Amino acid sequence: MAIAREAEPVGSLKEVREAGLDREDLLTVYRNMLVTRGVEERGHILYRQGKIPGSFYTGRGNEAGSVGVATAMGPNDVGTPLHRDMGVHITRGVEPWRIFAQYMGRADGPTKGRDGNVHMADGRLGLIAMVSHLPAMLPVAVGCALAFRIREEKRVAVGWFGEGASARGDCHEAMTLAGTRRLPMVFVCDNNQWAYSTPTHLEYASETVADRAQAYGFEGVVVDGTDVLAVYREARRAIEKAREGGGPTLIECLTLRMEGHAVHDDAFYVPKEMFEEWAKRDPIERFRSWLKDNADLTDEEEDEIALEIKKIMNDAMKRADDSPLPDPSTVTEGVYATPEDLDTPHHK
Amino acid sequence: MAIAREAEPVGSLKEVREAGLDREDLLTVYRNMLVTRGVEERGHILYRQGKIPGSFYTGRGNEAGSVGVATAMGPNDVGTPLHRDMGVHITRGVEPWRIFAQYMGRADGPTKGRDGNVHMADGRLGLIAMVSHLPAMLPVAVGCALAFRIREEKRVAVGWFGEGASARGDCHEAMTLAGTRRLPMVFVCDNNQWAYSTPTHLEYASETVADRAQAYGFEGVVVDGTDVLAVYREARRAIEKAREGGGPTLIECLTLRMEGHAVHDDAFYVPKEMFEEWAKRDPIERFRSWLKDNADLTDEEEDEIALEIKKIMNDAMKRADDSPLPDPSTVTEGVYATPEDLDTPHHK
Amino acid sequence: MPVMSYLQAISDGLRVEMRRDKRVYVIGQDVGVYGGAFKVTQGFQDEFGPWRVIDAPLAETAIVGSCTGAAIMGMRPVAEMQFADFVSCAWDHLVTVAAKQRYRAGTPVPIVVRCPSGGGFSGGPFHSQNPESSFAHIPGLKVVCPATPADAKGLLISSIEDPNPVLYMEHKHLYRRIKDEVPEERYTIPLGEARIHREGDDITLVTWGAMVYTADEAATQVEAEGISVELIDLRTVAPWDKQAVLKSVEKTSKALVLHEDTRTGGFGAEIVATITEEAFESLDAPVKRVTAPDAPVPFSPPLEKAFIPQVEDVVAGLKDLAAY
Amino acid sequence: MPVMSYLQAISDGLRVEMRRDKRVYVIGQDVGVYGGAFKVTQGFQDEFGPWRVIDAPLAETAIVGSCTGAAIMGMRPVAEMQFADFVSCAWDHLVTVAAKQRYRAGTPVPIVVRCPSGGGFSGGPFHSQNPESSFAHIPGLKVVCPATPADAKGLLISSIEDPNPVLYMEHKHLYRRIKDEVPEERYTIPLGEARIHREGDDITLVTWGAMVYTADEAATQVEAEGISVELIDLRTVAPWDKQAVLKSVEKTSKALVLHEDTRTGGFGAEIVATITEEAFESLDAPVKRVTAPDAPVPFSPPLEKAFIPQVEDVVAGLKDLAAY
Ligand SMILES: Cc1ncc(C[n+]2csc(CCOP(=O)(O)OP(=O)(O)O)c2C)c(N)n1
Ligand SMILES: Cc1ncc(C[n+]2csc(CCOP(=O)(O)OP(=O)(O)O)c2C)c(N)n1
Ligand SMILES: [Mg+2]
Ligand SMILES: [Mg+2]
Repeated sequence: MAIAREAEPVGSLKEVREAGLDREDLLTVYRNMLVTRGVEERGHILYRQGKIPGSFYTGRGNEAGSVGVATAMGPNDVGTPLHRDMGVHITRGVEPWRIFAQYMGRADGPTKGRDGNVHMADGRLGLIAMVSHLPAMLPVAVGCALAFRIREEKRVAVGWFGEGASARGDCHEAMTLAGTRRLPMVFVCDNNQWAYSTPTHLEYASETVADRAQAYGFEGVVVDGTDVLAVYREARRAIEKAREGGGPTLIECLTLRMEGHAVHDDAFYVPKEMFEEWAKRDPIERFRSWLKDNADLTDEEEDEIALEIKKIMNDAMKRADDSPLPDPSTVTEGVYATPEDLDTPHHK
Repeated sequence: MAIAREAEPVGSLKEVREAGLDREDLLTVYRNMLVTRGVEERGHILYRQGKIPGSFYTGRGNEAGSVGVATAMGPNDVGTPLHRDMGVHITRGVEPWRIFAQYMGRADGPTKGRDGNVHMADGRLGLIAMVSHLPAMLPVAVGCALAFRIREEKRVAVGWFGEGASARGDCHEAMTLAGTRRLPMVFVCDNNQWAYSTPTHLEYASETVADRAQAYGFEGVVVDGTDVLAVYREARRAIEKAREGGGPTLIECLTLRMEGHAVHDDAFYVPKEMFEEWAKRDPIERFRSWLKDNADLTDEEEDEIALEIKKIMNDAMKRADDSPLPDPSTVTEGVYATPEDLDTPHHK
Repeated sequence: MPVMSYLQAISDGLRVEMRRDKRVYVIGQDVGVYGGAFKVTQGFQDEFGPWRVIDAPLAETAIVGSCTGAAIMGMRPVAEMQFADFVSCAWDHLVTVAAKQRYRAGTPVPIVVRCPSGGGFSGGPFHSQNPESSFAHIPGLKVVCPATPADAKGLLISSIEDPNPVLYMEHKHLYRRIKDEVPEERYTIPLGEARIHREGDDITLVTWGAMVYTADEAATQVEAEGISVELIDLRTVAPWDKQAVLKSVEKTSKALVLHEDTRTGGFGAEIVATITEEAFESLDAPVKRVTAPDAPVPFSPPLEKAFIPQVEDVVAGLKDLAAY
Repeated sequence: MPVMSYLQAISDGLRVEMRRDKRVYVIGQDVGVYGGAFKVTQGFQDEFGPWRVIDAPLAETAIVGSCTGAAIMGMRPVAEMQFADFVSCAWDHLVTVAAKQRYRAGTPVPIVVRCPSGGGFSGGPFHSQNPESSFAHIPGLKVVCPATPADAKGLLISSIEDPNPVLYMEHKHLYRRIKDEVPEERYTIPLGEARIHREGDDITLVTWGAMVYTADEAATQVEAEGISVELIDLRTVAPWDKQAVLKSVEKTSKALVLHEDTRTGGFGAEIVATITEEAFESLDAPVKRVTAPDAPVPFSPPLEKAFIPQVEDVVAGLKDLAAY
């Protein structure tokens, strides 16, 4: 018995306008999706060139989910995006060169080489850096929502989690606290159908992840995670509901992880047909055709945007590569915060 | 929207016979409930006499829940009862004098004075001693069920938890593993409507705890936790379903914690009317009248049983009081197990 | 100056800080209507309302983890564990997120986790533990263990003010037993500064928490036999006041470390190791540890007494050292 | 004798034991079809079937906690953590239930938790940690840290046989880098017995895990300068072989303890403290520690190199001691 609501796909430009996006916004969404993929594709190249130490993860297939939700967030809303959510960082305005610097362990990455991959965030953009342990950031996101509730601010916290990570206790405790206190919180499940090599039926036994929302006293919605506009619309609805005191929502964005778990993984365990089927639903391709059909995206515009992004990428890689490696003598610096660290607008 | 099934109350003797209990069984259930309450009432007296160190907890109001479920368990089934589940220990055959010895920290208590209260169990009776941390025993119970599944034994594990403790991650992880693997497991929620001073709406935001079962892919049932026969019937149904490969069930036994959280707590925060209302549904009184109305319990029988139990209690308290305090020189003994410890039927 | 119990001093410190700074709030099980299992927050909900004194579900990771999020949003949360033992349920959050966020991401996490710790009243294996050593090993966390009412108040306020995650271990056995003068106004005591509880010349005795009183009694006993003990109350275990200890050992040449936690890998080992490394030439005897043995905390009184270090154990240790 | 990598030896030990004893099963994330993140259980599900090689949900408490239940029912479970770092998510279960059940309730809990630990390949703060010290402090747990392929196999089999909860720390940096002869048949190596990796007279160097190789290289370097090092590989950290260490220190009069985990409250402190307490009269110099500094493990190669103890750090320490 499915309990969660299934979101409708988005149709016309009119509908989208009603949802709050004008043509310029739509092109920004399109750019953000392209930059998201561009950063990860370039990262892949850098990795193969041996410029990225450690491992390397991407969110291919999740560009609509991550960009769609981030687009719906207000400037003062906050979030805890994960390893498939590069689009959130991009949409919130993280400069690509800093991401490359992060990948390469350089001093100018958001974590100054202390952490790698997407384990980063720019706090000024309302994001909090993820840890590896999944889904350990959900209780943190709920704490942000609690702060907003205590201070009676009209702000919302968004917490991401994978369908696999939904099995761990942190997910349950976070949803329990958010549900009992009706906090201004939106839970976003990046359901990419695999947790490393583990299929969904070994991760959860409900029909959908969103079905679980009722266990916490709020609404669950399943949305096509390759349809950026549907994701946007549902996220916006949930965020505005939370903002107005309506409590949490769980949005499950269904997609497929289009690559291995990380760069070393060829995903032999994913049926080939599954990849083929979902390749047809590539979020960027889908949105591009939608723009052509519904918002008069011209070939010239398309080329222009492609060029623009190519340039951003090339400049960013160059600038990142110019960033120095961190100075080893700083290895013990900053383990403890000092009172000056609290000298931020947040901490007044 | 309530999702869980609401169990019907039990009616006639015929119905009960069909559920597998003959008159002798019914009197045994009655005796076990009386012994359960008797042990806790005497414990209370011993506590006030200063004979029980530390704190003291009882399960008054939960005698039907604990005895009802334990009565439905097969001899080779196992369980992890909690601090309100004295009835499980009694029904499985723990001798009352050993419980008093446990309360008083004596050498003959099941934990030999190493632990107190109901933090005890006799492994030979298929029970595993609880820890304080709630609900940390649920993953352990699920592990028992997993062992049965691996070995293809027709045995069932029963795991208890409070409605308050359902908020913690361990509950979620245990149910997730049991649900995805359809293990022979029955989850029993002692819903006594309070977690210390905390009311249910601050502990969970679903309508019932049983509603949550669907989030884990199995059935939830709410049963009147003061109706021992209804509890028995539902527990038996769930246990036999699990035994036959039907996977887990969550049974929520609704009752009221009829005393404070522990002996020091006067429960000022529980509305008086609530106590009054639930006092009318005292599980032992209810069952006594049922037995009179449906199974011809005579006054003589009743008196005989009362006397019998009084004698058991008095003998048990005396025997326990004769048990020595543990020898302080043994304080470091048994921290680590030796290979001989594994020389049990389980470990062959 | 008013006289307060250790418990009242904690309560007072918290109240003072909540009145001064509206970013401070309390969250924990039964902290609201009930006033907390030990009544530290009794009356707080009436004064500060239900959104600054928050009854939480039975979910320690949600409690502490949400404090981290709120702290990052500018609040100054104080979480209450019902017993210190239950902080094990928030271990992952504390060591994985709270401890490392400043180093990794530059994000300070100013939270306090109040942990009613320690044994001595037959609380058994799960209501008696002293988990400070486990946390003191984790870079990024601070651990505070006050022994006196005045320290309890001043260190609590400092912990709330501190921009880092602080585990504040309040010893339950001191709650109502220990009373002393406590300044009425707000004041702070710096984290990382030890206190000389008693001056002496022959042996340095380092301890913290409830063991300060055990140590003091032992010191009084051996004084009668002409052994002069310098008793250092560390007050905070992470960071700990290495300089104060080394300075004292340079004077006395002998040292005993006492703690209520179990021995192997307990924080006493760190103190002994540091003394050995950095004051080796001053030492006239091996540094000694008196601690609980390597076992869970037993429930039954004779076992618990054999478990928790007693005055006579410390006396024996001091005499051994004096005779060395 | 066949030559095996450290990883193959672990795999082999597990396979041998699973073939011999059908109570042994494996549970963890991706251990089945995928063969485990590091491929330790590659091919196992084909051989032993899906109910003895169990793909678990992403839920470490369920994984380890269920092992405890199954162990009490007579099984011999082996849990795999995908990285040792994630064992923090099962901390409460391990310290609260598994560690204390034998003492409290007489119930042995024979489980093994395999923890791929250690850094050296830019794994960053959450894929590089060495959590052995945290667990070695908890009475009731055992902690095993093999350094060689032969030890990896023998100690794994002993861990499975042991009637207690054992954390088996397998160092990822040794997985494919270290190869050696490993007996084909089943054999055990007792927990708690150190191994003299290298005999020597001047300084005792105590370490375990991947640091054995760092230590050995350092010992070779200083040998050229006439400093003879006795290198002890502890092999198990809880229990640890105090006698072997003390015996060596009595001979050499000097000791250095080396570990990859961070310094304050790391297990090195326990070893230094014990040497000081029990071999004080033998010591000609302060016992020294070389460890990682008190910080999370950084990701970027120059930082990580500055973090993990290097051969030159150990050489410097040994020279200091020799010159003392
Ligand atoms: C607590 C914890 N255990 C194990 C891991 C190792 N791990 C990293 S990603 C992953 C799979 C996560 O699956 P899902 O939540 O679906 O996210 P996805 O990677 O598919 O986006 C696992 C097991 C982890 N990061 N955290
Ligand atoms: C992890 C954990 N946190 C806190 C406690 C302290 N505590 C003991 S009982 C209790 C309330 C439990 O409520 P519930 O689960 O409903 O069980 P009840 O006592 O009502 O039967 C609390 C908070 C605990 N035992 N374990
Ligand atoms: Mg996934
Ligand atoms: Mg309850």
